[in-house]
Parts: sequence; structure tokens; C-alpha cells
Amino acid sequence: MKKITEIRKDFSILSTSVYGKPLVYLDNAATTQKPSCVIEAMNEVYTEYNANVHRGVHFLSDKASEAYENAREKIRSFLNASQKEEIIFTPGTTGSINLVAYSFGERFVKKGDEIIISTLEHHSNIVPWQMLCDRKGATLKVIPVDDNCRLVFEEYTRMLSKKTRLVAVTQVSNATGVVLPVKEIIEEAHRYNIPVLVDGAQGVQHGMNDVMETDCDFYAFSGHKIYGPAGIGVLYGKREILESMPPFQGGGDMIEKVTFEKTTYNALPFKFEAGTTNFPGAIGLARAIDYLRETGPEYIESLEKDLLGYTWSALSEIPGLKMAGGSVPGVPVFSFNLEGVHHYDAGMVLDKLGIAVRTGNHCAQPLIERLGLDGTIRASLCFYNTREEVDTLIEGINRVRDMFF
Amino acid sequence: MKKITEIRKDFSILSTSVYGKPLVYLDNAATTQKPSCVIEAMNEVYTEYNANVHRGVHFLSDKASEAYENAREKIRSFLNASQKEEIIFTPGTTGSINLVAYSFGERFVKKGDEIIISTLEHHSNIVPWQMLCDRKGATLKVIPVDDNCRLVFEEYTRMLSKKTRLVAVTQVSNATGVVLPVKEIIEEAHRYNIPVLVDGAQGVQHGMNDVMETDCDFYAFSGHKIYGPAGIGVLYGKREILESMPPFQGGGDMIEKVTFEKTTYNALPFKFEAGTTNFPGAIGLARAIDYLRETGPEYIESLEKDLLGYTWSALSEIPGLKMAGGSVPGVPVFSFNLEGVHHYDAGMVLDKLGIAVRTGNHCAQPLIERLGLDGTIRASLCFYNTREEVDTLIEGINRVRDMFF
Amino acid sequence: MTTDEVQEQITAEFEAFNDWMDRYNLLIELGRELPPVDQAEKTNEYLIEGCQSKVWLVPEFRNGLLFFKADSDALITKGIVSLLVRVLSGRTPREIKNANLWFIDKINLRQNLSPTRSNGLLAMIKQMRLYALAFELKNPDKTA
Amino acid sequence: MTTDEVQEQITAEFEAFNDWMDRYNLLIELGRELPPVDQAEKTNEYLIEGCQSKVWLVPEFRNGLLFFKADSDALITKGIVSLLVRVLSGRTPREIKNANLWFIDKINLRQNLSPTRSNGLLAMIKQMRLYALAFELKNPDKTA
Ligand SMILES: Cc1ncc(COP(=O)(O)O)c(C=O)c1O
Ligand SMILES: Cc1ncc(COP(=O)(O)O)c(C=O)c1O
Repeated sequence: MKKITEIRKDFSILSTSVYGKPLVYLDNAATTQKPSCVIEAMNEVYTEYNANVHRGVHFLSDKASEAYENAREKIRSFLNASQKEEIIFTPGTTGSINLVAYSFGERFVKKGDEIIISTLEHHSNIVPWQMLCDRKGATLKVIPVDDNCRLVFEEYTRMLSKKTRLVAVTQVSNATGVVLPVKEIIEEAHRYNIPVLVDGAQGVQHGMNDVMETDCDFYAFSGHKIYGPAGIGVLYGKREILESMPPFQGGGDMIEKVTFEKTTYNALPFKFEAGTTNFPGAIGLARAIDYLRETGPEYIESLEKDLLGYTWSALSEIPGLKMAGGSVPGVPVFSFNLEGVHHYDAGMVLDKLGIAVRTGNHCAQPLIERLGLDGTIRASLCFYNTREEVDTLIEGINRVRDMFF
Repeated sequence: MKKITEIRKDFSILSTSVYGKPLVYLDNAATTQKPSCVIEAMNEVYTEYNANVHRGVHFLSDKASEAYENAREKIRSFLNASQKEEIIFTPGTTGSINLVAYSFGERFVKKGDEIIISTLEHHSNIVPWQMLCDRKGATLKVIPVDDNCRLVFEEYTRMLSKKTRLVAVTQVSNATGVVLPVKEIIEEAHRYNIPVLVDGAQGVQHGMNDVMETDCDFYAFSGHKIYGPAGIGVLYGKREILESMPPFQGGGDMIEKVTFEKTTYNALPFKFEAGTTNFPGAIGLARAIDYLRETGPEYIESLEKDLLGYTWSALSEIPGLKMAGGSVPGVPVFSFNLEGVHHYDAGMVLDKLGIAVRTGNHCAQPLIERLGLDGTIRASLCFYNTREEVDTLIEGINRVRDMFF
Repeated sequence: MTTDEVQEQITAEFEAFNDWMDRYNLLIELGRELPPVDQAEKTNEYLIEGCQSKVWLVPEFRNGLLFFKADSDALITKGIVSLLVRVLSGRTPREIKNANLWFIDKINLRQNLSPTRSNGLLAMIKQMRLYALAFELKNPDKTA
Repeated sequence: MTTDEVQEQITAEFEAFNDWMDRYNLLIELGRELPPVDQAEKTNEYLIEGCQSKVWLVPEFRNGLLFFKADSDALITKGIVSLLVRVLSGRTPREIKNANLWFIDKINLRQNLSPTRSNGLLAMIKQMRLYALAFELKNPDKTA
């Protein structure tokens, strides 16, 4: 097992300072930092084999194409998907979800149909469905939550009907760290043969990366939230359903034959990868996943579990601190408010102490409103954070309380 | 003026070898190499200020957001656009064109309408319009070319009518290097108030980057073809027309307020930038543009002009070599065939000599067919190439001839 | 006092403190001192909505001068708002339009005003200037 | 000769040359020697279309053995195709299905066969195996 001090050396940004204070980066749900091997992998592309993939007759292009397809194979294995063709590279979770909303939506959703989402969704898993429903005259149904941020499951089962075309839910609420019962949601939907899209943006980096286990039909995630680069993401889809969907964007690489009269499309996964893809990004993402494998998924899990328990206890002792998620979250993401203090004020003070947290509605406005709030302070941790950093956060919060009381 | 040997040092990949031969990279129309300052700029992001943009209350996020918005400003200035709000970051040219096809198409194109493109287009400027026409019951009209790859302008002016909703043309044919009379095309279209999209993927890196001068309504290009990173591109649009268009993809950052009943959208340019953008890519692209400015656009032009003339003369002297573009191209992109030699055979041999060219239809199948060909050998040069490299190419071609005769 | 004199005063107050915590304490103090806007006036019309905190700005034109009342739901924001009010309220539209707000850089508040923070402060300065312009256009003689 | 023996023969022929140009000359030679497929048989049915060069593959089943004729519009491709024909044509479906084509790595043609080249060669091996499978299924007794 790598010592945590060793791990932190892999992420050089973690030992920088802001305003003369050591950086305490607790905004990992927004984006994660990258280990040096990921940065190096992309540098290697650019200094050793940068070329357009799938298109060249020459050495560099071959090498780039091979590395790109190896990256795809690594993602397949990481997700435990059965075929490489089921792995589509996109610009991110948002891109993946919009792909499904446009392509699946174009083919399968018509007037009067229904799409089901939950109250816990990020805007990226709300707005594409709203737009689809607008285009098609379909209806968006929303699974409610109770005051503790838990899905009201009976309401969900009641919503499922012959009109339901798709269920789209997040694995983990980015705003509160609450984990959804995705497996049960999928089981229910499959009883009616309704496909389910899982937004894995906040689950994939916390060990919930097995698509076989949940049997989801689509799975979307972003590279930048799992220690990979920005500008790259993944859409997994079951082959059969992907085959039945029309292309989303048109362009190079996604076609087989183009004439002005008739164009035929390429096979999976290329059908959905129009234009020059972000292949250095894909290679960087695969390297990040290798890094996690090398570091050890169980070890990472144990580190995060320790941080979760430690932070929860420490936060619970702060007078006037109210957790937004109700009970203990499933991943080390903590969303809270301090009585009498505006979340933005708190964030500004913590910032000047070197502590990076996020404040506001976390792109989950409907959930925040449902909880009767107008924002929260969110501290999101991952395995490279330390108990000492949590202590600094706690001190910081106490300092905020002192300043505003 | 930087000496060419100095310039080549900025692109370290240019001094590598393949199969024990010095690399001669002549596939710049597919993708360009990156100067070290671009690679460093992205490393800097990842090691010094990686954070999600526009969302944080903290130092890193501020710094990242500022760098991202500065990048936007640099692109604005480079394109000579009047407002920053007119610059939208996308994953590439293909992404930019699809954005317009979906968003503009959704709002303005209906059954019976017409879209005009040219025979010289890349698949990325064909297929999105075919798909749009399919969705809407509109018709795609194609401006023909003569045997020398020149647009038949009278045919174009005859095509324009009340039914025309948009004209979409490339600045430069990626398959032949032929430059289109974009300014005249736009002037004609504007006489009927028809907007024009210009595909700048092959023009922007050769000094045709002024959107004021052509008065185009949309301009699309890719970072990776102008010495910037992969996974980032730009869509310029005139503000008025962008304002009138609905959003394309839904997600974080592109919204103002989300409720399940009604969502209102953010202002430009954010309305069209859903989800976490590739901000390191945008910063890298801006650095590439700085690099071009520092090196000197006139100087770059003179280097490319010299290469163009030199290569053209040398190629013209090879017996049995037939240029696909007819006369001398407008940019140093040369597309040709050797009598009796399949282009793919030629490409394979040149590859083993260390010379990277592209062979095939260059994602411009309709043009290649119009020319009665099934592919060409394409050598595409840019300012960092040298006369010596051209000599190596010529030797290589002669070697190919010897092998196949 | 001219806008410059007020800005010098503010700068002096802040330069007494080196530490950001002390400066924030001062801003919190100032935020607390700024009289709140009446609940009845906290309407959408006067709201400058940012992503993170709300700011209300109520203009009033008296005797050729433009006065501002302002409020925010966040205290530090309100403190910054109070500084803007202190510099610009009770001045002629022309003064407001032309004022160079150099104190923002001087006391290092630029970051808090950056558009990327989307906290509405930059929008507030814009809004103050717009009100000035609007009053000037409506009352050309009074503001000569 | 077994498929392994043919592959050893091919390997020996290629290992006489160190230089890629010489190897390509050999492939060109082999390509020229492979009898062309009749124009009439160059139909879409037999076409394996790659992005860059066309390959036609015509199967024939005689006396329990599977024979292949093949052609390509590119000469080096045709040379490679001729090697595959040499190794696999005139064998039982089972032999074709099970053959380990190790000579491809040995003479460094892997790259030319990579799926990313999309030149149809990998597709051709797949197609040969598919024909073998098809004949086996149609004639279970003959191929025992
Ligand atoms: C003229 C032209 N348009 C569009 C494209 C597509 O660009 P990208 O693949 O970067 O999206 C290209 C490049 O391949 C091109 O040459
Ligand atoms: C649950 C969830 N879904 C979707 C997204 C959108 O991801 P991206 O912005 O990388 O497209 C995020 C991240 O912000 C998220 O937390």
C-alpha cells in the first residue's frame, strides 16, 4: 500500500499554497486533481505520437489510433462492459446524456410519452430531458424525495407505466452525497422493459463502476471527476439499444459512405463519435483508471471510508451546523449550512484560509429548493485528502462561526 | 524573425524518427503538431490551478475561470469579432457545425426549406445538414464544381431563393487545398438576408481568420488544426443570430434557473456551453494563437508561400503525377495521384521512408467521386516544414514510381 | 467629499489591516451597519441576482442627485455593497457614470468582483451606472 | 504442407530482407503473381470494403476443402492477401478456423492488419473464417 504522503506526491498541486496558506482542496465533486502520470501520458501523446486517429496510413497515426483503442478497451474492462463497441467517448457526462436525449429521444420518444427522473438530479440530468419533452410533447415525471433526501420508492413504482420510455437517475446526489438505490430502480423498470440511464458522474470514482452488476442500459461519466483530464467523458450503452439508435452528430469518422443522395453510417462505437475525438483526453483518462487500479480500489475505498467517518463525526459536533442530506452520506460529500451564516459568506472566509469548498446550489436547484434552502456549503473529499485537512476545515468553520456571531 | 531551426525546436516531435528514419510530417491538414508552450500551458493548468470554472467561490476556481475567459477574449481578438459573447467553445469544428444544425435548424428550418452547401465540403459540413434536412423535410442543395475543382458561381446564385435558410461552405477544401470565394458567396447570400456558415477548419491556420472581413454569420474551427490541443474548437456567431437560437445541449452552466416546471437559460456565450467545458483545452488553444502572433503572421505566411511554390514546382516535374485540384492550390495542401499506382500503396511506401502523408478520400467522398477518383495522396504542409523535407518527399515519390513501374 | 476622497478614506481604513480575516471582519461590520432595504422594496425589480448571493439596489433621484439604498442576503457582499454606496450615493449622474473605482483594486476586492464569481457585484456597478444614464436622459437640464 | 509449414516458408522468404523497401518489393511481386479475380466476380457480394483499398474474396468449396481467390486494387494489399491465400486456401474448414496466423507478427505485418488501418485485411481473415464456419454448418458430415 502506498502511504498517503506518497499518494499526495503524485498530485503536486496538493502541496501548493493559496494566499500563503497550504491549499486544502475539498471541491473534488466539482473536479478532481490529476496524478502526474495522467499529465505525463498526455504530454507523451503530444511529444511522441500526436496524429489524427483512424485516418492515416502512417506510423504516428497508427500509434495514436492504437493507443486510443487501447484506452477504450481499458474503460470497457473498468466498467465491466461486455464489448468495446459499447464504450463511446464523449466530451463529458453532459455530452453523454445529451447524446441519449437526442438520439434515443429522436427514435423512441413521442407525444404523450413519459420520462422519469428524480428530485436528486444535477441540471445535466434534468435539462436535456426537459428539452426533449418540449421537442416531442412528452412529459417529465419526477420521483419525489422525503425530508431526508431519500427517494420515495413507492411513488417511483407507481409512476412506471406503458407511457414510460426511459428512467434517468443519478447514482449519487452531487449536492448531498446521498446514494440512490440504483439497482432496485433498474429492476423495477426492467419489469416493464423500460431502459434506465444512470448518471455516474458522482459514483464512478467511488467504486460504483460496474455496469453488469446494476444492469443499467446507459451509464454516463466525466473524466475530470475521476482524476482524468477535462473534455473527455464516456457513454456506455448496451449494444442492442445503441444499434437501434440513430446517430447524434454528423461528421468525419461516423460515416461509412457519403454521397449527397444517401449517407450510410459507420458501425459502433464510431457511429456516435463524429469528428476528431479528444484522443489525448481518452488516453489520459485510461491512465487515470490504471492509476486507481495500481493504487488499489479496496485501499482507496478504505481511505475514503475513514475520511467519511472522521469528517461526519467532526462536523456533527459543531453547534448550529445543519447537514442538508439528513443522515450520514454514502460518499465523503458533505453539504451543510451554519445557522445565521450565508453559505457564500462562509465560502469566502474559508477560501481565504486556503480551504476550497463549493457554495450555492451545486447545479441542483430543484433539490436545494425542495430542502427549503437557497444554497449550502459543500465539502467533497476523496482518497488523497487527510484527517489533518479535515481538522483545518473544522477550525475554519469554527472561525466562520466566530466571525458572524 | 525566428529561424526555422529555432521554430522546429519548439515542436520537439518534429525531430523524432520513425522506422529509423527522420520523421517528415506532411499530414498537417489532418492535425498539426503543438509547440512546447501549448503543452506547458496545459501542464500549468493541471499542476497549478485546476478547478471547475464559473462555479467556485475559491481561489483556484477563480484563477481557472479567469484564464478561461481570457482565452475567450484572445480568440475574439484573433477572429476580429466584436464581442466576447460571440465566441463559443465547442469540442471542435464538427461540434460547432452540429450545434448550428441542431439549434439554428430547430428554430429556423422547416419542411420545404433549403440549405446550400458545396461539392467541396468535408463530411462534417455535409452530414449534419443531411440529418437536419431528414428531420425537417428540407432539401440539401449542392453547388457544383468544374473539372478544376472551382465552384460554378452562376449555379450558386441561381440556387439562392426565398426557400434558402442557410448557406454552409468551407473556406478551403481539405482534400485539394482549393480556396473558395467565401466573401463573394457571403455577399450574394446577404442580398437575400440569408446567413452563411463558414467552415474555417482549413482556413483559420492560413491567415483567413478575420470574421469581420468576410462578414460571415457563423465561423467554425478546431484547435488541433491550428497548433492547439485536441478536444477544443470554436463557434463564432453574430450575436443577434445566436440570441435568437434555442440552446443545443442542456446541463450545468447553460441555465439561469431550473425548476421542474420551467427552466430559463443563461446569457451568451454560456447558453451554448453546457457542462464542464474543456477549459485546459481552451487555454492551450489561446496559447497556440499567442504563439502564432509572437512568431509573426506575415512571417508565417511568407514561409508557407515559399513552401507552396517550391513544392508545386517540384511535384509538377514528376512524370505521371496528376494533381487533383487542377491548378496551384491556395494553401500548401497537395492532392495527387501517380499514374498506375494505388494511393494506398504509395502511402504505405512513403510511411516506411518516414514520410507521413494521408491517402484515401480525406472525408470528402463526394468531391473525390466528382473528380472521378477513388482517393488521392495528400501532402499538407505548414510553416514548420522545410524545403529539405519537400526534397525527401519528392525522392520518396520517385522511389514509389520505381517500385511500381 | 469627492469620490476620490471617499475612496482614499476607505483605502486607509482597509490598509490598517494586513490580514484577510481582519478585512472581512471590517466588511462584516460595514455590512451590519448598512441599513437594510425594506422587505417591501426587495422586489424582483430591484434584485440583481447572482449565482451565489442576492443583491438589491434601490435608486432615488432627489435634487439632481442620485441616491442608492442597497442590501444583500450575504454579509460580506453587503459590506462590499456598502462601500459602493458610500462612494457613489448622493452624487450627480455624471459623477456616477465617470467615477473611476480604483479603491477596488487598491484594497484587493477585484477578485470578489470578477464576473466569474457571478456574485452580482459587477452587475451592481453596471446597474448603478445604468440608473445614472437613465436619469440623465430623462432630465437633461437638471444634470447639466 | 501444413499451415505452419507454409508460414515457415513465407517467413524465410521475408527474413532474407531486412529493409522494408525490399519486403514491399517482394509483396508487390507476390501481388502481381496472384491471378486476378474475374471482373464479373468483383461484385459487392465478394467485396470487403476498407477505407483505403478494396479487397475481393471469392470462396469455392470442392471435395471438403475450401479454396479462395482474392484480389485488391492496391498492389501491396494484394501481396498480403496472396500470403493469406497461400496459407489458408485449399484446406478444410476446420483447419481454416483454427489456424494460428503467427507469420503476420513474424514478418511484421501486424501494423498493416491493425483495425485502425481499416484496410480490410483483418476483415478478410474474419471473412475467411466465416466462410469456413458456414460451409461446416451446411455440410456437417463432409468436414468431420
Ligand atoms: C474542412 C474541414 N471541415 C471540418 C473538419 C472536421 O474537423 P474536426 O474533425 O476537428 O471536428 C475538417 C477536419 O478534418 C476539415 O478539414
Ligand atoms: C451528478 C452529476 N451529473 C452530471 C454532472 C455534469 O458533469 P460534466 O459537467 O462533467 O458534464 C455532474 C458534475 O457537475 C454531476 O455531479
